[in-house]
Amino acid sequence: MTLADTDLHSYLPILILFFAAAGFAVANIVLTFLIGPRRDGARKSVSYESGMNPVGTARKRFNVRFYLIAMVFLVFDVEVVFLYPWATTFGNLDPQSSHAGLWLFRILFFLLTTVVAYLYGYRKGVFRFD
Amino acid sequence: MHALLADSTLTGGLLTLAQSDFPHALSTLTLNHYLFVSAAMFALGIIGFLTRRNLIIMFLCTELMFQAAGLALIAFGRYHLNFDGQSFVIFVLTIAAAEAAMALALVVLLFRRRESLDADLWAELKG
Amino acid sequence: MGVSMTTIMDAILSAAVAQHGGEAAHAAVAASHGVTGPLWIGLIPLLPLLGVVLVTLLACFNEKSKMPAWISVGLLAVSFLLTLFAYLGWNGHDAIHLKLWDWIGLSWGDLRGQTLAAGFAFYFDGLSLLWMLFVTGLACLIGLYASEYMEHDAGLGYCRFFAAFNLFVFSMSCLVMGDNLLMLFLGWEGVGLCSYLLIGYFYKKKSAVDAGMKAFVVNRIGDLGLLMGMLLTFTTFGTLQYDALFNQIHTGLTAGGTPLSQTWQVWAIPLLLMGGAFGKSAQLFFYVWLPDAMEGPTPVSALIHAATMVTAGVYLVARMMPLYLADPAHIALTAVTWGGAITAFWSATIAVAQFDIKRIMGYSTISQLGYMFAGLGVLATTGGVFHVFTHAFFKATLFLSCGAVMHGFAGQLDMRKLSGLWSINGFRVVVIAMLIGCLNLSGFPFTGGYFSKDMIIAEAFVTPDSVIAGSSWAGWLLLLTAGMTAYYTFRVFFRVFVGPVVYEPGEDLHAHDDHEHADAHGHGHGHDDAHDHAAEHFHPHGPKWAINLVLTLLSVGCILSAGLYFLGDHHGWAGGMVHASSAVVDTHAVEGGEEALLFGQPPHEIMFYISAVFGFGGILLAAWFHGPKGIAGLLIGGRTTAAEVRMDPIAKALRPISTWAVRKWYVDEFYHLVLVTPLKIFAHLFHWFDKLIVDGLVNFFGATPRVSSDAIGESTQTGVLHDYALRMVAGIAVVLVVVVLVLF
Amino acid sequence: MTDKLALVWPEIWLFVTTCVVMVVGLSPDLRVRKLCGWISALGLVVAIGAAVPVAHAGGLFPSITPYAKGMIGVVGLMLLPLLAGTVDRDLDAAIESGKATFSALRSNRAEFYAFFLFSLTGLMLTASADDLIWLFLALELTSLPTYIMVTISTRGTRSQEAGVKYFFLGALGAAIFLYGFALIYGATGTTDLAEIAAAFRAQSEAGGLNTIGVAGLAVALIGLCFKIAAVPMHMYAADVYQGAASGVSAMLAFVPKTAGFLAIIMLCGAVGWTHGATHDSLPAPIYILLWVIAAATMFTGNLLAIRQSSVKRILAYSSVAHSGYMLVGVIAGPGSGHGTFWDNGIAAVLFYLLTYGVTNVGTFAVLASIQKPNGEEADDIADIRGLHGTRPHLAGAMLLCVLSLLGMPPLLGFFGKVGLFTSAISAGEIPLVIVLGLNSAIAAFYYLRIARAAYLEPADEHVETRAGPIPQRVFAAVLSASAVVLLLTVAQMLMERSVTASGYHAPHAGMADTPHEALDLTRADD
Repeated sequence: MTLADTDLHSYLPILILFFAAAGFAVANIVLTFLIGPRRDGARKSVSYESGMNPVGTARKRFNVRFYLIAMVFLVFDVEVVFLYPWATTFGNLDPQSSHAGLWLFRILFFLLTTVVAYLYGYRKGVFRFD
Repeated sequence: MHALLADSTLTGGLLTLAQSDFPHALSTLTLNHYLFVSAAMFALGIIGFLTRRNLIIMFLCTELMFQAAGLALIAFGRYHLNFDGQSFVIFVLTIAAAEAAMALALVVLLFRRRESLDADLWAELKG
Repeated sequence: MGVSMTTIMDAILSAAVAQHGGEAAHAAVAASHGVTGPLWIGLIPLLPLLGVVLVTLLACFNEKSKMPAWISVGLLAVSFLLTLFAYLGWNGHDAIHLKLWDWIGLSWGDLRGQTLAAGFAFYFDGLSLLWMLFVTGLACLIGLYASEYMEHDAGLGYCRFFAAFNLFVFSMSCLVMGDNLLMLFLGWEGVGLCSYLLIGYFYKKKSAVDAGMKAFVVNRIGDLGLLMGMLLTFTTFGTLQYDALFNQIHTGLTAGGTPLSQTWQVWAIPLLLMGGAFGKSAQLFFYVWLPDAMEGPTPVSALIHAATMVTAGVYLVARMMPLYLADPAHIALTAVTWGGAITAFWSATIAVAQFDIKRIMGYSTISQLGYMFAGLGVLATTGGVFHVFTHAFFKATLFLSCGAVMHGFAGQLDMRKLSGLWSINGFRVVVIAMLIGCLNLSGFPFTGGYFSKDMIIAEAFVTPDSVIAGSSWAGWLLLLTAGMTAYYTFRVFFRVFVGPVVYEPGEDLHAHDDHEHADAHGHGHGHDDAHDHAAEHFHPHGPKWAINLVLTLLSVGCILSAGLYFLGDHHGWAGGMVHASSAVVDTHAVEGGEEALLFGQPPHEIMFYISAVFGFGGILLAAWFHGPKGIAGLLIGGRTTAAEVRMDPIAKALRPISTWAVRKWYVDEFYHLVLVTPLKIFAHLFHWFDKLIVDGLVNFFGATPRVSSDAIGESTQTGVLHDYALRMVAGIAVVLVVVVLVLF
Repeated sequence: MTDKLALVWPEIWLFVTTCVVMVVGLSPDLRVRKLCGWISALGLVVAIGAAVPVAHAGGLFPSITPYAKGMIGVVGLMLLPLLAGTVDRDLDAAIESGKATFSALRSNRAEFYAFFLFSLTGLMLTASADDLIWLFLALELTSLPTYIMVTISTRGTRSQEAGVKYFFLGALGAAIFLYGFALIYGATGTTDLAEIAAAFRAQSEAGGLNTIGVAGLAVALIGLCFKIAAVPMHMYAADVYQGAASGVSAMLAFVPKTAGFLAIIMLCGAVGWTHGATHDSLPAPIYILLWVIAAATMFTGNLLAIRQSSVKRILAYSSVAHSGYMLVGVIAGPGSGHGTFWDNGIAAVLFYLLTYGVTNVGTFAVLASIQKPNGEEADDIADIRGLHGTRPHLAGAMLLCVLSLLGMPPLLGFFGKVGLFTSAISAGEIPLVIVLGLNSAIAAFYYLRIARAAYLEPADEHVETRAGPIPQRVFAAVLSASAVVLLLTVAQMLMERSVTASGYHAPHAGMADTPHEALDLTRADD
């Protein structure tokens, strides 16, 4: 397969999509610049207009526990990726067949590993904020 | 099943994704297009990895490479009309998530030590 | 009890045979007869190996207790019991085979002799059973002895000792139980290694390290003979497995079909094997390493350098007896006979003049090993093997008694500085054990040593000179040696163990915690001063229960070993064992029914009296020259101090000879001059050659890699992550380009 | 599908052990926490026991699992004592002296052992892989834990540097072989290795291999070079080995390498040694690729090792070189199939992996057993000068291991190397054999340098080393050195086992005609 063989026409939709996306972005900026009102002032220049005044640097360190929570979240997040295909196919199984039990057992084993992860997180103190 | 494979069209000319009910405008998109995008993503990932010094960006670049492979897998799966490619991608995503968790942990650790995310500050071991 | 045990063992054995029916049938093809043994036989060597692992484990965890000793003794005891079971379950004539796994299988063709195969397999016939019985039994007892003897080294040294000790038993078991020459060689090298390690046990003492090195080097020379013998055996007979080998020899043809008697291998192989055997058993030129080996801890001297390892050479010759008999001219057997007889006499002359009691025992070991070889040489395999067995017991007893003395007197071994142990508290058991050992060694009537030695000497007179050249002369030499043996043995006994109480502590190799010893160290070794000082402060400590128990058991073993002579119908128990092994010799066939007579009598009958006369003579001489005044000296001795004896004036009168004897006939110095000095000169020459030419070449060729190494290393391994990534990607590109370039 | 479960019992046992260790290691009671090592050992023993009876699995190498998993378990057991005390020493000491209280967040023991077991689980899974997805997951499960183990193995910045290099370059490598896998899947339409093999066979019989398939194989093999530290993906090796604690370095030299070689063997098996003029080698592009990589790896590894002063770096580069040696066996392939060890390159590689794994533990364990005054493990060659005088058993262990790595007869490593030589000769790879021989000679430079430092050179006055506080590591060193000698007694058996393990179930084109089992959930039960 060489590039010469490829029909570049077929890339046209991508190109159109690309231009459309870029054009949309550019058009918006240009339009704002053209027709948007411009009123400068002290209140206008704060980060969150009519919001809370940010104090201190935005590069403030977060407690590392946020990170741990994020990790735990990731575990459950990824788990769903596997649960979803399982759930969509499980309904199609003949409930009488031995496959059904096996499939149920497998997902339970899989969930059990998540429980171990949870147990580990608990022992590690991830869920304690103090 | 492997009729498509048996003729060597894969290496040859233009391939149409074997699905008739795609919207018309997209149905001319062939496997080649997907592979091209995937290869481009992979190349961009490598280039980004080589040129950026920020650890997080570098990690994102490896993710880009992973997803490039994922895209190729999906396209191939569509082409071959089986689920292997798709299921592979789910697992790739899992691995990518695990790597992300580790990368973040590593980045936090390294940042604490050096107050910087510059990968090239770590060059004590050499020779 | 014994009967029922035998029945049980038979049941187990037959079950095992049934289980391994296929293998048994297979074995039957290779061997004319034989049974497949039960798997637990494999435990006999593997248990000591387990001991090595466990003791090493303890060493790694810095164990300070006596645990290594108890583990070793326990495992060795189980090993011994298993051997005993194997013996009781043995049918008395067929060899037991047990193949654990294929060990070596090299094949370079489909023809016979192009496959070198050896199993990790065991072969139990009378010979190996007899050997294993005393190897495991003595190892267990001596391990128990060492648990007390080595206690001052508790900790790493203790572990090191017992690890090597167990490894030795494992290697020795492989040597003896192996069913092919490769297994024997494995064990052979293994025991050599352990011997080296244990001689150099006190590695901070230079003489000990040197002694270890000497043993190692001398043994390697012998091993060369063994290795060449094995190679020749393989090329000649196409196999190294005992049964197959003996069957091949039995046909009288080589693997290629040539009649054996017409080949040169028929005498070369036994001679080469003899070289190996003489190296390991310290015969002839090779004996020099054994006396120095006494630098090792005494339990080691007792087990390795007296009872078991040094008899490996005897085992090799006995095992390979069919090979020796295959030579119609009996060249190798004659060499074995004379090598043994001359060594027996030679080392006895040295032993007569030594003052270090452990060294005397060392020389007596060499001398007794000479008897064993002479016995094998003159076709008295039963006598030779029986002597191995009795010698194992009495020599272990003697060494362990010496060890107890050494242990009690801070390393003192000089007979001029020790006297009258009988009267020192706590040494009674030692003295009695020593007496029993001495009686055995000197061939006192109705001891085990007496019977076994007589069988050898008598057979030397029986075997006609036409079969073994000078056989009867060797017999006379051995008789004379028997007298000398009795003399030097009782010289030790009369000087050290009875008489007036005099003692002086030794240099105390093994750091006792008694403070007196430290004081004794502080003083110079000025004789009188040290003596007075030591006499004031030094208190010899008698052995505790472990040593006493072992000495008692061994003494009983010595006494009982005499009884074995009356068991069975083939000249005693040992004869029965030999009869059921490859060592059996059909003397009538070899000697052609011709039996020489001694003083017109059958030698086997008259020898009892003759050797008794020589033995008594030796003892009486020792009593006269060295015995103390009083009852213990049978009223003929005149010694009143430790150092002065009636022998002194005679020794003075014969000064040149006695000095030469004391200096061991200057053999070490001779070797140094003839062998070591030229080697050193050669080494110096080689050193310069090496420095000027080889180094130059090496530098030249070495520079190339080094320069390229620096070039690659400095340019690529910069330590920067991005450089690495870039180079990896670039490397991939280069590799792919190369692939494409090569393809098109 | 259920039968596949039976094949992975060792992995399941290891996984269960891992879960237990993960929880037990977080106990506030030090005595309970210290059980981690013993539980891990128990789990490994059970896993070995479960691995050995599994005689036949499907796939291209149906009998590889008992040997491979047994080997992995045994080397894992040897690595365990070496890894003892790597993490949490300071914390435990502080707790015992009352300076600190136990905090689960600060303790790393549970994770460390769990990651070790996870990695071994992944390695065993690699051995039983019969599918690209499985292979990918197993390889990642092997590698991911090692990234963290490297990073937390010491408290200094060096191990963190090693961790960052290892992780990022590792992610790069993983992405590359994943892309290769995707291409292979694209070219064959299946992820099942046996079916891939059949498809390749059909392609080659129909006129030639699919270009994308060959490209995919090449990319995947290059990516896997990272796992085995082969040129050009070797750049990280020395830095990472030096930065990590010795125990972890020893693990890195065995675990990812074994995983990589198992994967490489499987991929090569998928395309088959049935190409070329005489139908007995790999397809030309793959053959040339591996040839170039093997030769370059041997030279690079050995040459770079010469100039090092750090023993760890020497060992790292030697590990690179060993990968090159083993690639020779892969190129040689399983040979004519007469069933002898001496012309079977795959058996040689499998046996070599065992000898290398066993020996390698010893060298690193010696380093781990020696402590410098600042508490660090020995690293520089000056640290082991005169070792013979101060710690003779460690010096002896080092000598035996180094000589075995060098391939000195009659030690274990010799037989490993002989297998590679003879299989390459019988495959007709004479130039590679010459390269191999040349490199074995170059290797003598640095191996003997280590031996000489330990035995012949006096200890440096200013370098003071003392016994490390962890006797288990000494045990690992002695164990490894004894294994180098004692395994000789069973070498023949191991060689035969490796021949059995390398039993290659050559693909035949007919397999491609069997319908690919789609996920048909509505199918009636049968």
